[in-house]
Amino acid sequence: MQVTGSERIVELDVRTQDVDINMGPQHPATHGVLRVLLRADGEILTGAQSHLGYLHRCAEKIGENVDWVQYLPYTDRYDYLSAMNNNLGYSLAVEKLLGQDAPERAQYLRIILVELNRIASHLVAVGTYGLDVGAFTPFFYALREREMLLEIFERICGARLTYTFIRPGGVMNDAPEGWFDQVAAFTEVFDQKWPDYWNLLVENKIFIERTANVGVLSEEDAIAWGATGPMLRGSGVDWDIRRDQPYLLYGDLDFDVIVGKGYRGSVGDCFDRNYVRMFEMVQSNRIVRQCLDRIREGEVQNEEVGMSFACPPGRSYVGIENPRGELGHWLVSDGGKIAQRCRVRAPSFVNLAVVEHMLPGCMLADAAAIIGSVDIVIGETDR
Amino acid sequence: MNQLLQEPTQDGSQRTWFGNVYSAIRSTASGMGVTLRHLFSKPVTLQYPEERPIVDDRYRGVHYLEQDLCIYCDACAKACPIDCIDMEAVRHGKELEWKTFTVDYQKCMHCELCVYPCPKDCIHLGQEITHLAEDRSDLVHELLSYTGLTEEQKVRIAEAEAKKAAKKAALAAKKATEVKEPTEAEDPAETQDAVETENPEEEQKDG
Amino acid sequence: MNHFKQDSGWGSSASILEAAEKTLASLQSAGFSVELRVPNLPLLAPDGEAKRLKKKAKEENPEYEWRGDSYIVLKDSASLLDVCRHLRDELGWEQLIDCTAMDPSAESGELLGCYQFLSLSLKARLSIEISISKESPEVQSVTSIYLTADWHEREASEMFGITYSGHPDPRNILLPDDWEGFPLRKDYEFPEEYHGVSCK
Amino acid sequence: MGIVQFLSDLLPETIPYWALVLLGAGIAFAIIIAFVSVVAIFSVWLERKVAGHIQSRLGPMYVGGWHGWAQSIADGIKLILKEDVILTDADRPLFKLAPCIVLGTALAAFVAVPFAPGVVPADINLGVFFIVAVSSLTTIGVLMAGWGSNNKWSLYGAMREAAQVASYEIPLGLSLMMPVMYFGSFSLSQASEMQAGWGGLHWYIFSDSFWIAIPSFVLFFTAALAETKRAPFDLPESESELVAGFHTEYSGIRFSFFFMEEYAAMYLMSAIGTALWFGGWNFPGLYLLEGTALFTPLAIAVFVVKSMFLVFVMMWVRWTVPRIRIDQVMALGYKYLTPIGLFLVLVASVWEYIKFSMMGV
Repeated sequence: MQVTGSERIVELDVRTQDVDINMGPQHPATHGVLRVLLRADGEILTGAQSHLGYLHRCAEKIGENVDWVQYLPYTDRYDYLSAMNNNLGYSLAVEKLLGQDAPERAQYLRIILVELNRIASHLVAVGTYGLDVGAFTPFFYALREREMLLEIFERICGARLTYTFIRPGGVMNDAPEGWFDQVAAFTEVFDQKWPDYWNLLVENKIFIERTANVGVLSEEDAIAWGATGPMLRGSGVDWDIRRDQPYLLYGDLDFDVIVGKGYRGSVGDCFDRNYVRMFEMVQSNRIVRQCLDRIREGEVQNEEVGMSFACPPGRSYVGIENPRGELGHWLVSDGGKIAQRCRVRAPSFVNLAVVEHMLPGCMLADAAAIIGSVDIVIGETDR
Repeated sequence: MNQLLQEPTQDGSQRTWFGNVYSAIRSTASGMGVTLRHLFSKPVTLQYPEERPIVDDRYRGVHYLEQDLCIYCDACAKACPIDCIDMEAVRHGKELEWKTFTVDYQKCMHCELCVYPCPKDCIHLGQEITHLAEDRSDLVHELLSYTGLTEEQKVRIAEAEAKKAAKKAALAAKKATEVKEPTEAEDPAETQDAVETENPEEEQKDG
Repeated sequence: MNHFKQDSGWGSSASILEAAEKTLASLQSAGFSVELRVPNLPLLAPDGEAKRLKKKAKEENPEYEWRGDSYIVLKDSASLLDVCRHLRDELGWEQLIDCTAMDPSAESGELLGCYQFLSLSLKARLSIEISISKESPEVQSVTSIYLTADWHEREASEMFGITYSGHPDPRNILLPDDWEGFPLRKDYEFPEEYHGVSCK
Repeated sequence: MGIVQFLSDLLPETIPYWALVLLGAGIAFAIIIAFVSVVAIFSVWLERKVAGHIQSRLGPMYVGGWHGWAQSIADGIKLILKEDVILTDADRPLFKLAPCIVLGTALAAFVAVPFAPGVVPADINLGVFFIVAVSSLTTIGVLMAGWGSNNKWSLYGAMREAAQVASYEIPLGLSLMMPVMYFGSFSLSQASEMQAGWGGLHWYIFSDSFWIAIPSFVLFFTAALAETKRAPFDLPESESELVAGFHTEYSGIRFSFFFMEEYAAMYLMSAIGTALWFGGWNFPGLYLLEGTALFTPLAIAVFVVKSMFLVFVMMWVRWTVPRIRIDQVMALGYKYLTPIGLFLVLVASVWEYIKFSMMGV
């Protein structure tokens, strides 16, 4: 007997009665309030359907009702694990409309902040992925290092999660005294701690068995489904906006784009996606070191851009490399102080779309592994 | 750089029967080594109610207001994306009789956007990190340390009024002498009362 | 020292314009009625423009001068599917990055549908807009060409009331199934209550 | 028949024998339930402290003062006082019976555990066999719980448990054959007595068969983890997949029964491991005290500490490794552990035969 779930065909030796299981909205493996309706034959899934919207907070509608700068705190809140990146994406889109630019020091500060934020976000991704496959301890080690990062963020902007720090035209504040030393100290500590995650989680035989060859997303599928970020690179596509369409000063910096190579299974499996995140943290650390060497004294805010302004009419789409993929802001201005349309292209939303087509044919336990490997933040899928 | 930071290589032996047994034992042992090392290392957590985290100067906690500096320009309330600041005062010439200045922490996002436009630099986000309330209405914080007029203000108002009266009297006296000339209809001080917002708001728009 | 000026920059109108012009020529030669809109303000604002703009915003001056990305307007929205197929198969725009719509104003009788494309091989971006009338908001679904349009179209459909004909699964995605009205339209009025729960 | 003998000496002879047996059984049961409760309470506290320190935390710190030693007592009191929720759609008889069966079988298996010379509730000469047979009965209770809860996640947990425990009976049984062959007895107390040589260090794991003892112990330990539903084999209650598995719908005292059973089963498996591989109550120098009043308490202490150490290792493993998928559990059981066990049985039997016939040991 065969059950079709999109193009995949599940073949079962013994067919029994299908059972519909409701995974979520309250379920430990759905990273928030995602609801996945699963149809299973025993332990093998034969169908899946995602239901979202439990955390919909009308971000796009709010964007049409508040000032350009007033929208900044709302950008923090769609992907709350990488708020700096969200701030940056929005700020760049507004800057493009304004035709203004950030000073050099602000740009380096922005790179340092978003890369540190990327490390923090990937630490949570890797740690919670450990939770999804049943290893609890790596999560605490990851949060321990993330705590250092949150202290760094707290020192520069006063908040630990929702920063509202990168703003159109620069950043809110200059770094306090000794802050760069703290960042440098973190980069050293992180390189020492990184092997712990590797030894404890990624190299573990059980982890490899649970992730290798599970949830394989082929290169063609990844592109067709619009997957971006680690999900796209995990499928073997060599694409990173930071390198291929550089924004800020990424063009001057030296870093490698990590692509999944199927070291433990086949290209595009859950192991590869996690592997890409693991090594992206190392690369981000490298970028931060380079920026620390290059940053010079100077202004951190473009004088032309204030806290309240009007943008000339026009459209701007800016996609940046968020930890989860391409975060796009499509802003339309009619020349006023408020956006006419504020569209957020959320990476988790797009990456999640393919999951219901990856699940059929997997085992029930793989559902947690696959959803975890996509690394969704529900605040972002639902906005 | 650490050896482990380099990329791994394809390991075909992992797929054989003996390779599986070997790698399972080896990786479990190395993982247990990591956990054993941490078992005897110092914990990093704080015992929260007794030990408090050291909060940085820039921390964005609960607001505090330097009431004497505030000029009731409403700039912070206008900058607030979620309209959680509510203020009310009566102007007596240059003096302010404060009625209320509240921040609704049910809404407040601690984004600090209210701090930047302040022309007098008098509203701040403080170091207090906890919001504890037994009722939703308790989350609407009153930032004022006093309401109504202080004795000093009363004195100053009285002085200003006396001055104004004297000026008026002088003006009237002047008017009386030059009856034919047209007079100003309104008092300059009263005009100021009527205008709610002042110049500083214009300033903040420039950044 | 300017990130907009970098040659390969995503934001440089040069790269976007170049890609758009090439695409336009190819689309035109394939017989589609398309039009290119290019911004007429300089990419980098001259000094003091911020002040001028602020003043202008106060005056509400609707002068037609704008900045940002150039985009292609597809005049015949019925040919959308063919254009997308042409873009993907002939010109190498592999990914549909975003597919959404906008409502310019409550008075206007049309909605704008916007499609953002990304080409991994060309390292370029492209934006295509179509106009959708508010009376009969119906567009072809591009899910058959770009699978990723599935959820994007569901979202645009519930937010703007656009019907995507040929969509495989036209359910609401973010809003409840029984939500009334289309929230991102400018004339949308927020409901007083939903299932007995006050929304104010 | 230690307790009955003791009672017949103590009480007047008019009391019939069956009454003595009943009374003895009652006393033994009371002692076991008290012991298991203490072990479970201590193990829960230990688990939380071990987990905490492994994860750079401290674990419970408040209740009772020193390192929160009274935390699990407080939790236990809370669980007893909590409302007992039974779903309206649940199969009530099964739902109510399941925790009792689960805990009862775990307690019953303690009957054959030798804590010290003579201190064994019932010295069964098929002790190993008895414990393996009785402890696997918990599966029935878990199945009842999963079915009776009328919850799909619970049912999944129960089915996984049934499949897993049934499969791992085989490697567990095979791994126990090696010490049984070495000692030539199924009795745990006899096995412990036979490891008394070398001043108390002639444990099976240090014996001339150590090269069989070590792999057989690893085999036993892995199978024991699976039998007791501990990570990496905690599929029946796998948190991130099945919410809480078969005990999702349980609360209050019934939940605490499942909780106690887990730790009782852990301790039981560790006790078997201690008795067969790690010399039971034997410890270097302990034989010097033989005959004194101190000997029996110390022997019990040695036995408990040794088995608690194995419990600690189980916890250590739990907080290190991820969880295996159900098909991999089956593959591990049938493709890896069972062949290894069969191979070891073959090698061990040849070795024991060689020892017996050539060297006459």
